[in-house]
Amino acid sequence: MMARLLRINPVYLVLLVLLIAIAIQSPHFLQPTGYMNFLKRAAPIAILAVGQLYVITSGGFDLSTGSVVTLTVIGSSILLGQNPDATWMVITAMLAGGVVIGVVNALVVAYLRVPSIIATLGMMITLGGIALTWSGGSPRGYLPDTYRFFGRVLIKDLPVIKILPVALIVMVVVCGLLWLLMHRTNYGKLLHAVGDNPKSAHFAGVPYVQVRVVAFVVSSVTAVIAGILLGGFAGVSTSVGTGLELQAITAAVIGGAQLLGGRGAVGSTVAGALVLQAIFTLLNMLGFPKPIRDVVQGVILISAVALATYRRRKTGS
Amino acid sequence: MNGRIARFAPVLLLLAAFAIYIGIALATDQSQYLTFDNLLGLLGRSIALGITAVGQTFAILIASIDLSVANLISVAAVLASYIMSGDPSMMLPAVVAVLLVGAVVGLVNGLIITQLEVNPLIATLGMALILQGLLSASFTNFAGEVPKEFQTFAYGEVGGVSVSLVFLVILTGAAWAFLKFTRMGSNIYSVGGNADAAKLAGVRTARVVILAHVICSLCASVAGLYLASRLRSGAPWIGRDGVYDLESIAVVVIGGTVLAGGRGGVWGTLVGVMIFSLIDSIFNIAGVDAFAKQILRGVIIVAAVAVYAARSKRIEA
Amino acid sequence: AQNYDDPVEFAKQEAMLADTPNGSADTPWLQHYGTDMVDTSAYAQDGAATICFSNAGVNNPWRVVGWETMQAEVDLQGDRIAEFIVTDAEGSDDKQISDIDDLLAGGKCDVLIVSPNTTSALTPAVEKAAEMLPVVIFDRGVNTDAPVTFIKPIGGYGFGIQSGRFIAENAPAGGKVLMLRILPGVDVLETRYTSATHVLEDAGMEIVGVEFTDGDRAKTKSIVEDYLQRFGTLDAVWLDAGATSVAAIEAFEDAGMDVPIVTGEDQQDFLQKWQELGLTTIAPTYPTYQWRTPIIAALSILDGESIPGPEWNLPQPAITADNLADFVNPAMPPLHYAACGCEGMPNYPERWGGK
Amino acid sequence: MAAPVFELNGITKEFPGIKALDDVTFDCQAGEVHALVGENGAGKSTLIKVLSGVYLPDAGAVLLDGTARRFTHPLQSLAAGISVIYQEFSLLPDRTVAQNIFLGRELSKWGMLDHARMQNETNRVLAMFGDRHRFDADTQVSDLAVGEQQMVEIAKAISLDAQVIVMDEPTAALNDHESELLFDVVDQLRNQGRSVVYITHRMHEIRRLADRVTVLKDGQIAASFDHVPEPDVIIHAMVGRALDDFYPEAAKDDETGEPVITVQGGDNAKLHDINLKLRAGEITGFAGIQGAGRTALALALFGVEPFRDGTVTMSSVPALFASPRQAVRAGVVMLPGDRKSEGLSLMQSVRDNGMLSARAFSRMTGSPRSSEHASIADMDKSFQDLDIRAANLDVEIQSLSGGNQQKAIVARWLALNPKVLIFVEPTRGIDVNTKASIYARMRSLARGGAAVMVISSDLPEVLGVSDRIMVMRDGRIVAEMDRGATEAEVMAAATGEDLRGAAA
Ligand SMILES: Nc1ncnc2c1ncn2[C@@H]1O[C@H](COP(=O)(O)OP(=O)(O)OP(=O)(O)O)[C@@H](O)[C@H]1O
Ligand SMILES: Nc1ncnc2c1ncn2[C@@H]1O[C@H](COP(=O)(O)OP(=O)(O)OP(=O)(O)O)[C@@H](O)[C@H]1O
Ligand SMILES: [Mg+2]
Ligand SMILES: [Mg+2]
Repeated sequence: MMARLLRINPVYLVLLVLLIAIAIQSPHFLQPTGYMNFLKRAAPIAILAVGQLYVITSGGFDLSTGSVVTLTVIGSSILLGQNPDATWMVITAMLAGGVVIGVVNALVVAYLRVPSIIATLGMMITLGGIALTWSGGSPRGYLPDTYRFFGRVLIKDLPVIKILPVALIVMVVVCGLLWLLMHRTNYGKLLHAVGDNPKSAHFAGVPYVQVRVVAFVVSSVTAVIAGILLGGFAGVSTSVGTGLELQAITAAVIGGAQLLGGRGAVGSTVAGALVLQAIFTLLNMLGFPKPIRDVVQGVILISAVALATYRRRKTGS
Repeated sequence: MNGRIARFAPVLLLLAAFAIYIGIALATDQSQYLTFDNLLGLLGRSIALGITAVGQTFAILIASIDLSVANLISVAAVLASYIMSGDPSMMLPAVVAVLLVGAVVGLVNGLIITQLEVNPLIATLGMALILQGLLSASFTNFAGEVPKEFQTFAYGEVGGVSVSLVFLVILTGAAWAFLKFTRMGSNIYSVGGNADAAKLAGVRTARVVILAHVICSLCASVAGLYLASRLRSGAPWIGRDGVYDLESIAVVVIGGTVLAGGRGGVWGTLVGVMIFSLIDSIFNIAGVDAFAKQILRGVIIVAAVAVYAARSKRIEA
Repeated sequence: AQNYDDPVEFAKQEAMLADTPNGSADTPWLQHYGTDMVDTSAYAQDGAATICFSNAGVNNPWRVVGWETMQAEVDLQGDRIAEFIVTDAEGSDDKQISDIDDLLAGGKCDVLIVSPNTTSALTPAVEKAAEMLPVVIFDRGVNTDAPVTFIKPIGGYGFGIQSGRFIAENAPAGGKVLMLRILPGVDVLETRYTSATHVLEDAGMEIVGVEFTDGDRAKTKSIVEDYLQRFGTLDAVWLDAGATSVAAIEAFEDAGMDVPIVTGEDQQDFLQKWQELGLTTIAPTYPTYQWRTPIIAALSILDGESIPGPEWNLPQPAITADNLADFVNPAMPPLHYAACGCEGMPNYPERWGGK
Repeated sequence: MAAPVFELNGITKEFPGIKALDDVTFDCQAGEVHALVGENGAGKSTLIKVLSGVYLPDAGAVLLDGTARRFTHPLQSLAAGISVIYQEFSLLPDRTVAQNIFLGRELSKWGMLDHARMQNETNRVLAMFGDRHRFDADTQVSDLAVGEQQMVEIAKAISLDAQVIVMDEPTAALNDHESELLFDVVDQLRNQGRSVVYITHRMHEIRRLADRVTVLKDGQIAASFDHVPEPDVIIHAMVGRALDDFYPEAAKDDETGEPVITVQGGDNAKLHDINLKLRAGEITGFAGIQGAGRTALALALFGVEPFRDGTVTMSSVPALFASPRQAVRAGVVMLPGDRKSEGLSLMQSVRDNGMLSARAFSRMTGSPRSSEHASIADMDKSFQDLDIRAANLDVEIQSLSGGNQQKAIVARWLALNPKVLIFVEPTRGIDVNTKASIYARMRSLARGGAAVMVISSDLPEVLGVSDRIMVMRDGRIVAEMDRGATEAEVMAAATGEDLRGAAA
């Protein structure tokens, strides 16, 4: 009995408890605007966390995603500032840029054999520099409404739920696709194998470089999508992406991803992102200042991993 | 053979950086930068980084890592200047208190890693958030001031060489001797090389890990004291703004200590610090603008690590 | 620790706001309050000058605009400047101290301009430099009178007084005000907050919350959304800086509400939104034209001319509905600071990212 | 009989879901070599770990010189005079031989490490092997070949001057020459009055060394002998039946077909002038001493460290592969010698490990349940054919014993119908019963038209399974022999000396 309870991923339980706590604190949360706002804000971090999960499952870390978010917002606004009608082209260009960044990350890791923390840290610093150079250090151009649609618009006057943020639809679609890729395709299995033991995967004929490339590309592309949502939500700024990579890693870890590879689930990672967002919301409601939020994030980060280790030992898996 | 190249790679990198430095100074007709004083000054630029990196070397040698050093530096600096508050008689209590806090932070890091079996990256990242949160909740600005006497640490000179530089060299020498000639030092290499083997051979691995983290945190605290002395006071952001966490890791790796643990040493780290200082100075005399600098720095970190990593046949995570 | 709630300084800045500065209103970067001057004849020298500048960093849009303005000023001075040597500390005190050492060691500087990253940390380095050559400080100060002069606008208290008073006078009496701050601990921001708080409290406004936004637009918008959910409506949002004002305004828009007073600064995106929506609001400034003044001061010092000092207080105008149109310029980037005094400078507007 | 040096009385140890030891009693006397044998997963290693304090038993007692002891850490048993060479290597690759041997008990003088004395001590211990080893105290371990590393492990255990020395399959990685060195050392230990517990799967080692034999089966004592019985008696006790056809029958004349893969003038850093044909239906064995280049040849064919020069063809199509993936695609597969680090995804299920290659060569977006090469159902059937024993096929493969893990890798390759199978040390750490089934499997693969290449340091195995034997020395193929060659002939070719006289 105890063993079976331990086997259920506790993240879902924690999420439930937190949501109840929020609802008690602020009954308004139970109304559509309450929970929809919550989901809208969680969407970018959930998407980022699932992307990060791919890299974590493959055995690495991607620290560059925060700066990809920034670069997406800055780059889009500069390009759209010159040509406001080019929304779709700019989005395509940004996604293509995400693919390139992911490929470069993966190739540096796979061929130059630089540990992924260092490789993506270098990418983070470099992209930050590129964003600054490109913009001259300050936002340029602007984001037209067609671009901001995804992050900003609420579909109104719906039955039952009344409003539905477009960002939520984006999140469901992106996370759904990535769930399929991770859990219902050969690729997902190969990804786990590569993260578990790259050498044995290599010897088994797994195209481990390609598998890694896809993981890093997924991560960068989710960062671009998160950037589009965040830019859409609040507009251009040079600091949108700061610290997001750590939040994404935290969310994945809360969801039970195995650091250094081999295990990971999309569903619980999304739940992990919602838990993180719920904790932040709750702290805000209770009037805790930002520093305390940091403390709490630190504590849950450590306890999530400690708990996962403990469970693994207990269940013997 | 490979081992020998690896051994001298940091020195080769240093010579390369040095050649570029001289080349640029001559090419831009700024030979005033080539005086002996100026070259000593080069190292003097990075005392805080150097002290921190010597500590970080211990963490990395045992196959761990410490991302909490930057925030600990802030804590140490603020605490020191707060306790001293300009009163010379409070210098000793302040230093003792700061070192004590450092030791406790290292101890807690080590305990989380060994007893709760939390991945060191996550454990120290969590610690970083906790320290920063607690500090920012208590102090929002420069707190107190260090007395004139205490500034000798940063600004004093002995025989024409700055006290702090002498201190850094002595610290490095002591760390080297500790690693080379004591049983504990030997254990640090063993635990980093293969913790299971060390454990079977009767090494109390947990103690070794904890000790390495205590040393790492103590060094960070000393770096905090140095910064308090240099800046006359401590503020909650100085560690973070100096990016001492990531930079200390980068210089350790560039200095030839492998992230996987068990191989490397503190002299290499010092060479890594010199390479970083040189790069900074090259940027300064070449007049590279701040944004381009950032791009180059990211590329250089990755490239330098790749120099070591590409030779290894291992498939890296 | 510093005192951010200093009644003497508050009164001094309040008085300056009411006062008329000396000099021509067409060149506000040359204007100054009061009559204190410093004699610089000891520094007089012939020939073109080598000016050294230790910059704290260009890590926010305000500094970006200022830095471009300063370089334009250098260009404008032409042959009078032989060389302009710059170091950028990237926001690190430690690095800026080293930078100043490097500049002094280079031995080429005739005069040193410092924009300190933080006040107390840079004091020893500046003191040391001032023993060797004339030093000009601007923006944030240092705790010493060793520099020849310290150039700054009126100050944070003045800023808070301007925006606080506007809310007190234009919002419903006793109305709900949300105060949004970027982050704690920055002196110019702290004083804006304390002075505005005094003004608002004295006027009997209800401050329903004080929140930190980290200067992040998404966070700003979320916070305002949450307050709207909690309180139904707000009568004013006071911000200590204008970079996220538009995000605050959007929170009202997206909730389908009328936008109340949301204070800002002279960033173009805010000014344009203001004009577009016809808002009732005010934009105090911390003018970027102050980046022109140090170059001019440095050259004057080397010419031996007296300059305002040891404190050179520049005017700090607020943009109001009356003069809004003078500042709006859609050709400029969203976070361009309109009070840059740069319209007549070489390469305007491209240099500042305009088109 | 004298009092035993140590006794294990009624030891029981359970792991989640498995009773690894069930009321096991075992002892050893001074000056005695006690062999412990049993199938994979019988519980041998677990028993040793109970003795040394890695595990605490759930029931039963550990007695040393008649007093009950409770070891909770290997260090405690070590201090009490029990030294263990574990099955898994536990060396530090970046440290020297001396540093490894003194790991955890470094000598010091005035609080400083005494590097010189440790060096001397190490050389003294290494002298027990005679002077026929190629390394000394300050060689870095990563520069040693696998067999030499195993010798360092042994030296480490001996250097402790322990009363009880336990060797868990010490010869698994050793070639015959090195094994002989080890046997000498064991003899010396016995003569010094030490107690040796010797775990092995090789019958001739038992005959050569043991004084007593205990057989474990399914965690229980199956038989215990105070003498060394005939191998079939031991085997019978281990597997519960006699092994009639231990080695497979030879290929029939009409079974040997055309060459599947042909190498001409193959050359790289470790290999020279390799000319080789592997034929369909034939098992080709490769013999040689450690470092002769057999593994290097396997890695070259499999695309890990390809030939730089020369040609490789498969039915006249070029087949010089640059990566394992290319090799596998063309039908050349390898079963690596080091299963844990090169063969398995330890955290994944048995099924996923079996399906790995089938999936790797199917569409990435395809369903993992039925790839183009195998469905889950096919794989389950394959597992059944191979008689893989696991609680269920969804458990992580790391919970399986070595033999069952090896079979899962065989199943992995079978799904791809390979043309050439390269077995590297296929039965390292695998029990007799499983060995026989793996040999039989090799033959049936050959009968199915595949070329089988076997690299093994177990010479009888090479002689027993191969239709043709290639002998390598210094990166060259120096001899080719037919089935029926003797050990002496092969060793002569492998060492370049004529040992026939000496062997008599
Ligand atoms: N740490 C563990 N957790 C769970 N089960 C284990 C563990 N260690 C061993 N087992 C199981 O206990 C049984 C005995 O394993 P053990 O390693 O003692 O076998 P062995 O006789 O040494 O086999 P081999 O000849 O393959 O080395 C096996 O079924 C094994 O799967
Ligand atoms: N699994 C592997 N992956 C990559 N390289 C390997 C692997 N196994 C062995 N090698 C390389 O092949 C070289 C040859 O190995 P070794 O010294 O064992 O000789 P060998 O060629 O295997 O000879 P033999 O197998 O006849 O003993 C090793 O030095 C090592 O660099
Ligand atoms: Mg075993
Ligand atoms: Mg070999």
